[in-house]
Amino acid sequence: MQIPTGFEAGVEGATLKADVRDLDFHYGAFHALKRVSMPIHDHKVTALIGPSGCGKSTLLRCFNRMHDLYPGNRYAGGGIVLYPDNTNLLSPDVDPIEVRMRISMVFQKPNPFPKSIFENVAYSLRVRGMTNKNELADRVEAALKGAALWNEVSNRLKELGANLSGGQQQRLCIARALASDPEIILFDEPTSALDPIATASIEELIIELKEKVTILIVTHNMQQAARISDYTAYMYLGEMVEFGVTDQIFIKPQKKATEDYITGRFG
Amino acid sequence: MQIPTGFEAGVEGATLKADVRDLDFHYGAFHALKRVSMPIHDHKVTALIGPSGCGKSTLLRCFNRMHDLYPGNRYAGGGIVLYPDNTNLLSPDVDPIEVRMRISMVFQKPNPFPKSIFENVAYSLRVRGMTNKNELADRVEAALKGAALWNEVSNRLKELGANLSGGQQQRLCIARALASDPEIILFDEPTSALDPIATASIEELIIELKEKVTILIVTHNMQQAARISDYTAYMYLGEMVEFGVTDQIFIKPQKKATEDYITGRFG
Amino acid sequence: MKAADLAAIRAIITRAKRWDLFFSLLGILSLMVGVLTFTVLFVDMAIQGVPRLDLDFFTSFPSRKAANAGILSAWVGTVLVMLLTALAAVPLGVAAGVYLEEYAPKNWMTDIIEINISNLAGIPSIVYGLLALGLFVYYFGFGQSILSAGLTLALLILPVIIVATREAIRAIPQSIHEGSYACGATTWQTVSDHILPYSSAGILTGVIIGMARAIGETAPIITIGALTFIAFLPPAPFSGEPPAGLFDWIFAPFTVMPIQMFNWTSRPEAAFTINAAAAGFVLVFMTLAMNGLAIYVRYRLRKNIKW
Amino acid sequence: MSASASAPSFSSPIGSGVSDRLSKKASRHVKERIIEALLFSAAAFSVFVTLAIVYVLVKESWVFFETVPLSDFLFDTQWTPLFDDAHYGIMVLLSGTLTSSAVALMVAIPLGTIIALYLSEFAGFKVREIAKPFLELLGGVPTIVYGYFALTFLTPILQKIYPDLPGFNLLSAGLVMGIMIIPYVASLSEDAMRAVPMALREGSYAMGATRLQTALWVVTPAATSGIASAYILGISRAVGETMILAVAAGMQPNLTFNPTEPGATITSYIVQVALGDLPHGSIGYQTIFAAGLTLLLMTLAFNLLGYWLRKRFREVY
Amino acid sequence: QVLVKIDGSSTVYPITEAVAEEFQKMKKNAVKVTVGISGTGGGFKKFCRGETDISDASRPILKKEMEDCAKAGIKYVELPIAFDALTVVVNPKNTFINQLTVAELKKMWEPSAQGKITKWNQVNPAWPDAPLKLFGPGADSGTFDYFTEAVNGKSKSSRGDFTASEDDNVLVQGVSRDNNALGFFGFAYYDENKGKLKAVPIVNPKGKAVMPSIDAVMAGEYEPLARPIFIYVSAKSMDRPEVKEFVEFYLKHGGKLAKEVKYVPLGDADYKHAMDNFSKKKTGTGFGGEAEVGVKVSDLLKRNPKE
Ligand SMILES: Nc1ncnc2c1ncn2[C@@H]1O[C@H](COP(=O)(O)OP(=O)(O)OP(=O)(O)O)[C@@H](O)[C@H]1O
Ligand SMILES: Nc1ncnc2c1ncn2[C@@H]1O[C@H](COP(=O)(O)OP(=O)(O)OP(=O)(O)O)[C@@H](O)[C@H]1O
Ligand SMILES: [Mg+2]
Ligand SMILES: [Mg+2]
Ligand SMILES: O=P([O-])([O-])[O-]
Repeated sequence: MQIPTGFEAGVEGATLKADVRDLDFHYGAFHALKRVSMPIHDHKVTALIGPSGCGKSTLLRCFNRMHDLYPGNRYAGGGIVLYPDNTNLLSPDVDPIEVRMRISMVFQKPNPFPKSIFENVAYSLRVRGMTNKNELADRVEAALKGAALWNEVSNRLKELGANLSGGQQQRLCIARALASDPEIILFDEPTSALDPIATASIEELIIELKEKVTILIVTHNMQQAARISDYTAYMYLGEMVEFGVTDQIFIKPQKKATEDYITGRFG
Repeated sequence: MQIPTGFEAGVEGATLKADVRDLDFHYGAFHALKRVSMPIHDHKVTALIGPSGCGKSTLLRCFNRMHDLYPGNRYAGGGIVLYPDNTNLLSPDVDPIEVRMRISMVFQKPNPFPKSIFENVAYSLRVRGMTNKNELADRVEAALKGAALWNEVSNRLKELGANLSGGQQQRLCIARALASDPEIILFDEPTSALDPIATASIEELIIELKEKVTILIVTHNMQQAARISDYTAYMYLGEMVEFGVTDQIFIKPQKKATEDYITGRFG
Repeated sequence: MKAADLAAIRAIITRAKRWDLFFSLLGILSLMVGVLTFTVLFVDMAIQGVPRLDLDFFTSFPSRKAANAGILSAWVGTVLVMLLTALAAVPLGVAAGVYLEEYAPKNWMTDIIEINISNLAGIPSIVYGLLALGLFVYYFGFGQSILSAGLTLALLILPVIIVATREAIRAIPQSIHEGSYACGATTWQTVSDHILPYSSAGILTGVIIGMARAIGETAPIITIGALTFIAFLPPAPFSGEPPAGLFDWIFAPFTVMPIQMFNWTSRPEAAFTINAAAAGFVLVFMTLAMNGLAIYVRYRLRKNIKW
Repeated sequence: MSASASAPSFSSPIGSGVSDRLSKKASRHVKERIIEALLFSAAAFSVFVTLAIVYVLVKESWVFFETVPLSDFLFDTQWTPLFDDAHYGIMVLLSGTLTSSAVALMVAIPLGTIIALYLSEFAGFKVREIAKPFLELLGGVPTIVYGYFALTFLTPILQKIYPDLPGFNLLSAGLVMGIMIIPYVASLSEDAMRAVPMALREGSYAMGATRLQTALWVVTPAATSGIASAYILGISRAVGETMILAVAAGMQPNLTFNPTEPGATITSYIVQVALGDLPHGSIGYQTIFAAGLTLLLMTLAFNLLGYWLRKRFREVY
Repeated sequence: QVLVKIDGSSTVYPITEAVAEEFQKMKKNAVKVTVGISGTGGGFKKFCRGETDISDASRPILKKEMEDCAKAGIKYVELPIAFDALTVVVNPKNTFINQLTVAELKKMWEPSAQGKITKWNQVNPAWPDAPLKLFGPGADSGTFDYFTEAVNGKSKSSRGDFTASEDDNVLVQGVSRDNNALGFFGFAYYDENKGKLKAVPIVNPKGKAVMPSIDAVMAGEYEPLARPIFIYVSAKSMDRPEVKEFVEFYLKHGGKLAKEVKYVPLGDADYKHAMDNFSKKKTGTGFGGEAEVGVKVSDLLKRNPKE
């Protein structure tokens, strides 16, 4: 497979935040990512689309070294370069914990900790060793505001996170991810477990967030990708089929395979 | 909510096989189906679409009384009339086992029994008390042929069903459902766990099957609904928003909500 | 579908349902065998023993006169032994469980540990008694002390606690693990901030059930040499002169409930049989109470945790 | 939690080394390692326990086998180590162990399995929630209490039915032991059955199957390995049970497989000696370690079998 | 901590327990006494390791145990403290047994009887053709040793196919439930269960059939099945005032207390003599490590003890 397009083309004014280069990844014997390359533009939303099982989540989870948690997983070649450090995130010399402190993640199903709302958000600060109460309170408030949740929960911060509705829980998880001022936030189908109204509010939020942070999002909903992303990457069977500016991908895909998928001819 | 359209309109030559009337259904305290009505036309494919959680599976599972398996579920009003007997499937006087013998089901994830391929298909015959070996063999063969699986498995009937690929497993489940000559087959997102090629083969199969049997299918893939169904029902939040001939629903929906969903404006 | 077919189907269903009914009855009957045995056993003991249960019975030392004999030293001994058992087994068992679930790499060493733990769970208690006799009583020279008994029973229930810990941890959704790691937590932070707090209900249940088993163990205590006549109480735990005195109690002589019961049943006078029944009643009641507590804890703490 | 093994290698190095912000923090690393080492030693401790058990048993048995040839131990048909004319045929104790275990398992396995099937497939939620803890209580009753129950309650009843039954017999001890084991078998089997995914059950019901058909034809085969390991746990418990047999079975070394006779088992022999008068260092004293070693080997074999079964047949749903 | 540690025979236990109970009462709990049951052999084992102050024994110390004690430098004083009358019992429904000779007992119990003498009429043709069911204490008890020595002429020499139990109540139950049973155990168990059992008079060396009773033993008539039982006091411990005081209390009140728990006290002169030996610290055993039947206690106390 040749190098995908998209490195050159770009939305105006975008610089690179990260860069996936010839990445190979194995789950044990299963070759899940095959020489994948793509750029991640700073302060933009990049969407990963593709049929189920194509490797979207796998690629996303390379960004915060989530695969390190399970035995048998193997980064088998290539890498992800983070800018401006110019370091390969997947290098064994790089501390995965440091990576995760800089690159947050929001999961498919909201997964608040069974702790209070406050503690949920404060957690990512606490693991950074922050203990000052006032500082914590300020940062939690800021994060909740950033996640457009503050108004709804400001007077029930002590309640369990699980008592919130699904959409609120997902925003709580976004607040948790935001609290520590990450450089990139990864979203893995963040709305697939939510109802349309909650979905709409999360989508709006993501668009706002790119002011502050670079966003990478996996979605199986093409309409969603079209609505919120600046760049879109289409993957299939572990390969990167096409990468480009979102409008272009949806209006005039270069590849027949991409077009088939987008027009619903399969999947 | 007024009576939905669609009872009158229809594809030419269709007679009714069943008829959902003002159906109410509760999961414990949760009101999952709200006065749902829709017709099921004989020897046609009817698709249920709608955003996640709208009640598609819930409605489908009323047809074979699957809800009876769990405590707390309640058919709270209305019913489903099966023709030509004119019996209400949900009446407490009707034995759910009898209903299930007449109305088969294929699930989202292929769920072959931990038995041989042969025994998987023979199962629905065995529960009907069939023990004659030759008869069983004949019927199993016929069902496997009907599910377009015979060629692939005819010489490995003794192997475990779980050894087949995902798509084959799903066809095995279809064969199992077919074996007992049901009047209706229910499909709950039968291809969502499959790859595109397997999906295509199952879709083809469903279109063939309607020669023999009436089909009701849940899908979240609108393209799939458009490709294979004769009628489509759009549900939202437990209500039946619109029912009609598939082409009409996709080209010229009556309701704004339906249009929004179909064009991907939400969901 | 033709009417004849429907009739045939109905006939099949009727027949199949008769078997269903038959099996339901069989199931209830089997359940009753267990339930009735327990009831008979409990009631039989209660009828004999309950009249003997007054305050004196709990506050008297053993005596050669059945009417004066009580279980003071026995129940205090049981409580102290259980305390030591818990102190030894809980940290070890929980740590081992956490290691196996959260840290253990997939290699032969882990396999050996896993096989070994499942083996330990199946080793008869009397073999633990022999181990304790050889190791604690003689080799380490702990003698017949609360220490020897407590450690023996701790070893006995260690697998129970490890297994309970692992199961409780496994019940925590993977998404919570991942959520924590994604925040930048280290493994130990994940364990101490999430895994342990959220699995505490399951662990506690396992601990209580393990202790309920240990409380009735007779054979291993007999093998380490049971003391029977103790007409005084060991020093209260951690009450002595620090630092050395704090641990006086673990070297103190003791007796426990099942031994007291065993001793009374082997006395010639019939009056002691009544004491034995009363002690047995208290013992069964203690295990019932602990099991009940486990059920309650499981129920209560689960209610507070929603994923 | 092991990180990925092999390093990603770039054909040409990217950037110039690792940035400060991403490099590993030594202090954190060391602290984590220490904690891991501590937790590991707790897990490894269990191995030490096993080694200690083996050491203690083998050490004393060693002396025993220096005096008594292994062939005598295995093939002699008498067990009279404490008598003047000493014989050391472990078969005698084994026969008691096997007979009482067989009786117990004949009670526990069918009843336990039926109860498990009933609770997991037939009983309503309420019944299950009440019955399961209740059953577990049955397993929590101290076995010495069961022993006296067998001796003073069950044996007299059995003697009414079968007047020739001696006051001590393997039958009544075995029956009560069986009842004690029911909860282990039932509870574990039920767990295995409940772990069978609902999808399989739904598949069966959707075909028009009844509860019994679903239970026997789908759930049981799918849960085989779990049920088998429940049985094996039951066997281990039966073989290792001590007090019931010590109290109710008569402690008469008797090479018999007839449950209506009194008999001694390996376990009851060990407590008997522990309670008795034997001088330390005598051959009689060492017999309990040789007997204990035999017991350990037996249960070890069963446990390994169970482990293997679980691994080998790990749920093929 | 003022503590007297006693362990050993289950036969002697009731007397020691009674003495300990009274002694502690008298001392207002200023001295603590523990009494364990590990059997005579188990007791000596601990005793010879210096772990206990006093060892209860239902038989004299044996050669091997003497060596162990010598190796550890433990010296001891041997003090007989009461008699136990081994009682032979049959089921009350048994009408044909009115007395037994030692020869008849031997025919039943000798090793060669194993598997052969299985019917009553094989022992004495006058008796019915009914199965002979034998019950006795475990082969590792002092009671068994003494009985085999007295009947078969050699300690531990016996047939093996009888129902053995360490728990004498179990034997009581066995004999009382089986019409064809014969068993033997300590007098106390017979005395408490007179209703369920029939004691058999034993023909003594003088040819007189004697029913077991306290009086008969004291009169020296119940031979050869009356046996003395002992305590062994460690010479080192004797220097501790509480041990000394306890033993003196034992010898002073032991007779009365023994009778209370259905054992046979020694004569007053014998207790005096024992007290004398004790205060003179006459260490060693009067038996020299051999089992012996029919020794007069007064003779024994006069012997020059060996170590
Ligand atoms: N832990 C694992 N071990 C082995 N194979 C895995 C593992 N996780 C995922 N896979 C396989 O890797 C491939 C890619 O999986 P991935 O989860 O990245 O797909 P995806 O594109 O996110 O699909 P979906 O839309 O269903 O989430 C799939 O074929 C999947 O079966
Ligand atoms: N067992 C249950 N108990 C309570 N609520 C339930 C249960 N099953 C489903 N629901 C709720 O009922 C509603 C309808 O669920 P249903 O499964 O029918 O949705 P669906 O349209 O099939 O969605 P999907 O596309 O995600 O399968 C949802 O809100 C769901 O949360
Ligand atoms: Mg995914
Ligand atoms: Mg659904
Ligand atoms: O316990 P014994 O008196 O029989 O040694």
